[in-house]
Amino acid sequence: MTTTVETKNLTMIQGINEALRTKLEEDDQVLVLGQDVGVNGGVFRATEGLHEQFGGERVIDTPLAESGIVGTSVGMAANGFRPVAEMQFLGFIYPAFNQIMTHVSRIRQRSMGRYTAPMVIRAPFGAGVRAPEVHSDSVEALFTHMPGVKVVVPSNAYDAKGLLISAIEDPDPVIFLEPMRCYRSSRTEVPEEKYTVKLGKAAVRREGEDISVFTWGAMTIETMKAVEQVEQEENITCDVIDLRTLYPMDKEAIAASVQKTGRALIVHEAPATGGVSSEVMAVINDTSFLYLCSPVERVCGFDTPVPVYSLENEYIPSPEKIKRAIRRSVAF
Amino acid sequence: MTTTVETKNLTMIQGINEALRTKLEEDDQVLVLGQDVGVNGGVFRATEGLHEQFGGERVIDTPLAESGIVGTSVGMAANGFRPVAEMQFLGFIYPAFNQIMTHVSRIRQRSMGRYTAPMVIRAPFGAGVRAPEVHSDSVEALFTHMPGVKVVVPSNAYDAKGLLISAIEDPDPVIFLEPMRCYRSSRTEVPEEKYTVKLGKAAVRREGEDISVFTWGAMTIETMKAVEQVEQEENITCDVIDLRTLYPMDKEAIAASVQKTGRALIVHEAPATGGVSSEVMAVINDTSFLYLCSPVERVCGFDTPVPVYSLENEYIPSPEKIKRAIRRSVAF
Amino acid sequence: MMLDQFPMRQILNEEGQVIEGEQLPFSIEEVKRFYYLMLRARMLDKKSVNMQRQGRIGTYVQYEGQEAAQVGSAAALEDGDWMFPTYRDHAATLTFGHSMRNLLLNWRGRLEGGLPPEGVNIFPPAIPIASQLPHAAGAAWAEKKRGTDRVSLVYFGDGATSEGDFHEGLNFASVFQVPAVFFNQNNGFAISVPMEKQMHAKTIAQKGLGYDIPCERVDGNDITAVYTAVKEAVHRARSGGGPTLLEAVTWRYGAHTTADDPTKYRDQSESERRRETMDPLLRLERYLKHQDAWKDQWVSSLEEEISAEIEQAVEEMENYPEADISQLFDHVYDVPTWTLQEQIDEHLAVKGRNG
Amino acid sequence: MMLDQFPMRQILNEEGQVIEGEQLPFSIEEVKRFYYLMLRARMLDKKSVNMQRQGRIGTYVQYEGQEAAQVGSAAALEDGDWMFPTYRDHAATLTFGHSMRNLLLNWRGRLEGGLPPEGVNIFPPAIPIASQLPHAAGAAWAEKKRGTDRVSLVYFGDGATSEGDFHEGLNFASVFQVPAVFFNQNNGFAISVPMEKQMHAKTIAQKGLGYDIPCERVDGNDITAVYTAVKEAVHRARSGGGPTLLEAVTWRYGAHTTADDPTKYRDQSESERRRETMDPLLRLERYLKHQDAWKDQWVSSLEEEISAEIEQAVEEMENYPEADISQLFDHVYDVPTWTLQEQIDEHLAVKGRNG
Ligand SMILES: Cc1ncc(C[n+]2csc(CCOP(=O)(O)OP(=O)(O)O)c2C)c(N)n1
Ligand SMILES: Cc1ncc(C[n+]2csc(CCOP(=O)(O)OP(=O)(O)O)c2C)c(N)n1
Ligand SMILES: [Mg+2]
Ligand SMILES: [Mg+2]
Repeated sequence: MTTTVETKNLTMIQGINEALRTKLEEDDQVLVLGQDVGVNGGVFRATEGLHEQFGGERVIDTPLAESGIVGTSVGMAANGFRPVAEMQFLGFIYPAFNQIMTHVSRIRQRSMGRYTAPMVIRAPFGAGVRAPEVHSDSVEALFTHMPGVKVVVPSNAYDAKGLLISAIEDPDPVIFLEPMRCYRSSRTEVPEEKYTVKLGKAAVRREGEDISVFTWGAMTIETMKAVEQVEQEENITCDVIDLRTLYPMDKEAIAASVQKTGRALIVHEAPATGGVSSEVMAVINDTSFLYLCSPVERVCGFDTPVPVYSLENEYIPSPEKIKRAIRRSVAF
Repeated sequence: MTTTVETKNLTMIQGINEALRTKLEEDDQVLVLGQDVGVNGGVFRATEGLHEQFGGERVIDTPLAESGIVGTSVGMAANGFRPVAEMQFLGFIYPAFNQIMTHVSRIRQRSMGRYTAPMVIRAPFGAGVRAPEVHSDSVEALFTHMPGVKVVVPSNAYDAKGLLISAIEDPDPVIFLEPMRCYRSSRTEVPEEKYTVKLGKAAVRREGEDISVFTWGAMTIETMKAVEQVEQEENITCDVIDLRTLYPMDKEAIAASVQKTGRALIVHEAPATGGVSSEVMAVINDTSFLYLCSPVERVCGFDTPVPVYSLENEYIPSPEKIKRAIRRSVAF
Repeated sequence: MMLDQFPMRQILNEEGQVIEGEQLPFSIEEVKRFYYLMLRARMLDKKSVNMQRQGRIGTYVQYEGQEAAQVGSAAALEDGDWMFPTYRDHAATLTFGHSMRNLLLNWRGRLEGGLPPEGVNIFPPAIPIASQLPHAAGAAWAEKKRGTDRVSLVYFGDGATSEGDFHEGLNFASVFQVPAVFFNQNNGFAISVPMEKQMHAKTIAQKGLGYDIPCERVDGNDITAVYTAVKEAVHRARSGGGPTLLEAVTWRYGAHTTADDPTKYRDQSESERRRETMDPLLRLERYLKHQDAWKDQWVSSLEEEISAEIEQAVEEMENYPEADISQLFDHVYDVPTWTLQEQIDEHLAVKGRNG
Repeated sequence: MMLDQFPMRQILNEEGQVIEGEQLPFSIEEVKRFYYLMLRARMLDKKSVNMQRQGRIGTYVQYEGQEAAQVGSAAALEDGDWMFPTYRDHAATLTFGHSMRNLLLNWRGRLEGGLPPEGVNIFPPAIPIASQLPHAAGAAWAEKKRGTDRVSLVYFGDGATSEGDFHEGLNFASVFQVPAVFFNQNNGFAISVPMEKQMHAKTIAQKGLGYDIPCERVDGNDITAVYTAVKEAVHRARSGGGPTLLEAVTWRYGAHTTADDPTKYRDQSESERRRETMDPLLRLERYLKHQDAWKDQWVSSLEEEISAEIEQAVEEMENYPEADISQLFDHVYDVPTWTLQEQIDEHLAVKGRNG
């Protein structure tokens, strides 16, 4: 039996827009709120057309106050709605940190399950689009260390739509991080109809034998480049695993790959120290110690802020650096 | 030649009080500010007597607003002062997160060195004193992943005094985390005069052969208990390393110990996933891969909030759990 | 200037007399009911302080002196409305229908302390100061979106007005004109910090001017004034008139918590003076006496009744099963993540072996 | 109500005439100086927009229309005072002595953009909205502690007033009575969000009432009114009178930034209308014409002079050495930590091999 699925060739930002539209259509309790998400359609156009279609009661321009956005969303979520709040950039989520840390993530437990916060906080993040300071921060690690929330990072349109729908439907709060660099950098065939991509499952982007490379978000781009080059130039083949969900991480996928290749590299653009790479290393340590033929490598951002944009290309892990780490691991 | 040093037998909270007094006496630019730090002497008495001695212009009761405390401190620090700001509990630092993340840690770089923030943010933290929700959070990992700041955690009076003086004198901002459980749990001989303990250096609390146990703050208490027991009961001897500074970590001390014992365990009370333990594992991976005889173990808090106090003894890593992990590692 | 602009609304003065130009809109029975509710709250508070001293509960947060503010405001709500309390507002939550047993369990470090009876909408008390204000705005906004006439009532102290969330909560509430009542208990201190160090403003009511919402200052020790002001604000909210900021001027007689020593920062004889002059219960007693409606026997029978209720709750609290370890793990997520599940398994394994 | 309580202070009306009951406290030469400073700022803005279109600089933040507010306020400061700008306040920082070249470098993503000349106290422009208000309070507090008469002037937009840091900054400033002037440019929009959605208040000035500090609303397109109001506030601050909140009502003609399309959310013909009626430069032109003090030749010579200055700055900017990679690592810490040093070494090794 074959089924035909209507698909469209979409950018990631379009995939996100479709996910929001799908859920707004399907579920009256879903609300979209944030700065400039209404009439303007979002500074990246993620919410384009939604205000026209669903009106200002469901697609809401808010005052410029992240704690207020998240805090009122907690109240609305506890009282029956499913808010999807946008932080204009992840670097502006910090004023809402108290609300996320002490309420979004804890209200379920604090009330013994009486009140819950089935909400999604969306935020564009990461370097590479020549944005001003702070706009390009990659702080996924702040949330993977926060019990009570899940953390999701899509890297393409298909995943973005399916993961965002899953996130909105999830009973737990989800921090949904959208790599800005991927918003329009490529297109994917995306089914027109509703579908979901399960939270907590990684995707194998490429299969190989010599080393496992774990990454997510925009770093899948640099990683795929590097991996193609080492394959051509040096005949080293790599598993490339796009983790997609950073908490809870896909332990099985990590273990299976490392146990096959015996070597691992993690690539992310957040500062190395204390980054999510360390947690991937911990999972490898816990599951695959005896399989490791060389130390786990990581290629990450520096222990510096994301720089002003004249220097951001120096900051972002380059294919050169990734290749060097792969070679070092394989030669160990 | 011998020198006699006058010492006093002090609790950690007294050591902290002495460090503040020493620096307030020595340096006019040092200010102490926060909620209830003035007339009241601090809710834990860390600033007892300082308001009387130095007056309200230097030991300042502020409004109840963490972002305001840290934000005005940035302005004062950039304009020549050395503020020592108290967060009443680490769990109440979250409203100041934006100021710490985007200004305290970055003003030096953003201004190419013109403006700096040589300030200290002190905060009591950790479970074990039957405090209400949120008061007992251990979120050191939020700051070890924040380029531009240093993170220090003393575990006794001697270190507390010496490290706090170093922190106040340090040209970089320091997050100074004080384990509440250690405030009055024991006494140490502390020199009356000024001395410093260097940031970035761990302390070996016990020497052994079979496994290296890394910990900090109040978990040194549980760790020492466990280690004494396994030594007596099972003749397993342990290196116990109190890291004291979590960023930058003492790489040499970590490597030296693991390369001696071949095994490692990290104990901390923050949730396991994304905790600083992962970063210690990363350092071990990077420095000592070939020396490891078994997977690195960690005994940490659960991936849950610190619970209400009726359950906190279940939450805090117990000597039992530490012993089990030690045995598992040694038996591997 | 603002002190003139925001006079303290009173109906009953300290002597228990209706002040000139005002009328008391309550029958004797209603006043007696107020007295009963405040007495109940006060007796629970006293019992709790005693139990803390005896080590039967942990650190406790007193509210004695603030009963008129808390009871009067809570009594103005109706079933289905929402309440967002702080740690100090047990007189309010009790009045609104919280379970006495659960309120006591709160001071034993039990999660049940945050759990109101089914159908009673009370959030767990907010710990990070002022963080509950946006929640109240959000819950009220949800009611408005659904088209109900339910309102949110949120409690916070004078110190709380310094936090950013105070401002953001009020701003959101005013922009979206949600049915929320922001009820401030100005007891003059945030732990040791007196109002003059907390703000340059002379009143808290005036802070409402920046949001163009109705704001009023009331005598927080006059339950009749508090009830009336809150009822008006609630009514306005229900009928689409948006949020209100109320400042109830009051005083805590005791320490900030049982772990605090107020003599470090204030002269406690001021509390004694206030007990004798402006106490909320004393004021109703005086009123009832003026009306010849006070009988000592009535009070002693109330006291007996309440004592019995409290003893029963204490007993239930003390016989309540120990916290089960599952409470540590339950409800963190809808379903535990695998990391958490592994941690649970390890934990249970250790316990199985050793305990 | 608040609109009456906070009338918009004007000295020159839209026609360039001194309004009844006011006196213009400036000589013709001083007015000409204002005109020159605004023209300089406007020409730099126009040049920058053009260069952005040509790809010679990155995304750029326009301020055209807001010159009177920015220049008038900055001109009221004195050497040694402190300025805390946002990303949109280059007319202010330029006027206060920032380097034109460095301001241009800012739009090339260069750290030098945040670096003012030695001795000029300007913070790097704040990116997280409203986060600079506590800094301004802190820097002013430091001056007060040292007993100087220096003040802080801090810029922020209408949208910024919604953030918690707006509130906390003003509260600290008022409690400690620090010499700070909080200067709001109300240009009616926060990106696409109009003032009515940002706040329920009708004015921003009224937000000062909650802190019991002087607050005033001025016509932000009348540089003479802006200068006068700021001068008064600065004087009060210098002489121990504490902080002031000023609202300068203005308008940005263009987009939020060159990456924004204002037609998505507003009718841009409103900008055209305002250009012809209330433009800050046009107003001074009209005034000078009324005074017979306007010569076309004077303006063209100013334009020539400014053009030359701008061309020179552009040339310096374009010839400025590329950002050295060391800028990525320098000044994160006083001395790089070992982790950072290892990362630097690895980075340089990779570059050495491949580039
Ligand atoms: C964000 C935050 N900072 C600090 C604290 C510690 N703290 C608990 S109660 C309190 C004082 C609160 O004063 P107020 O708002 O006047 O309420 P009151 O206790 O007088 O009822 C403080 C500072 C906290 N709970 N939350
Ligand atoms: C904390 C924070 N949230 C969001 C943003 C994104 N952002 C940049 S400018 C802006 C609008 C600011 O409006 P306003 O304060 O009126 O100043 P204007 O741009 O009009 O000068 C927003 C939302 C930011 N920079 N910081
Ligand atoms: Mg109070
Ligand atoms: Mg604006």
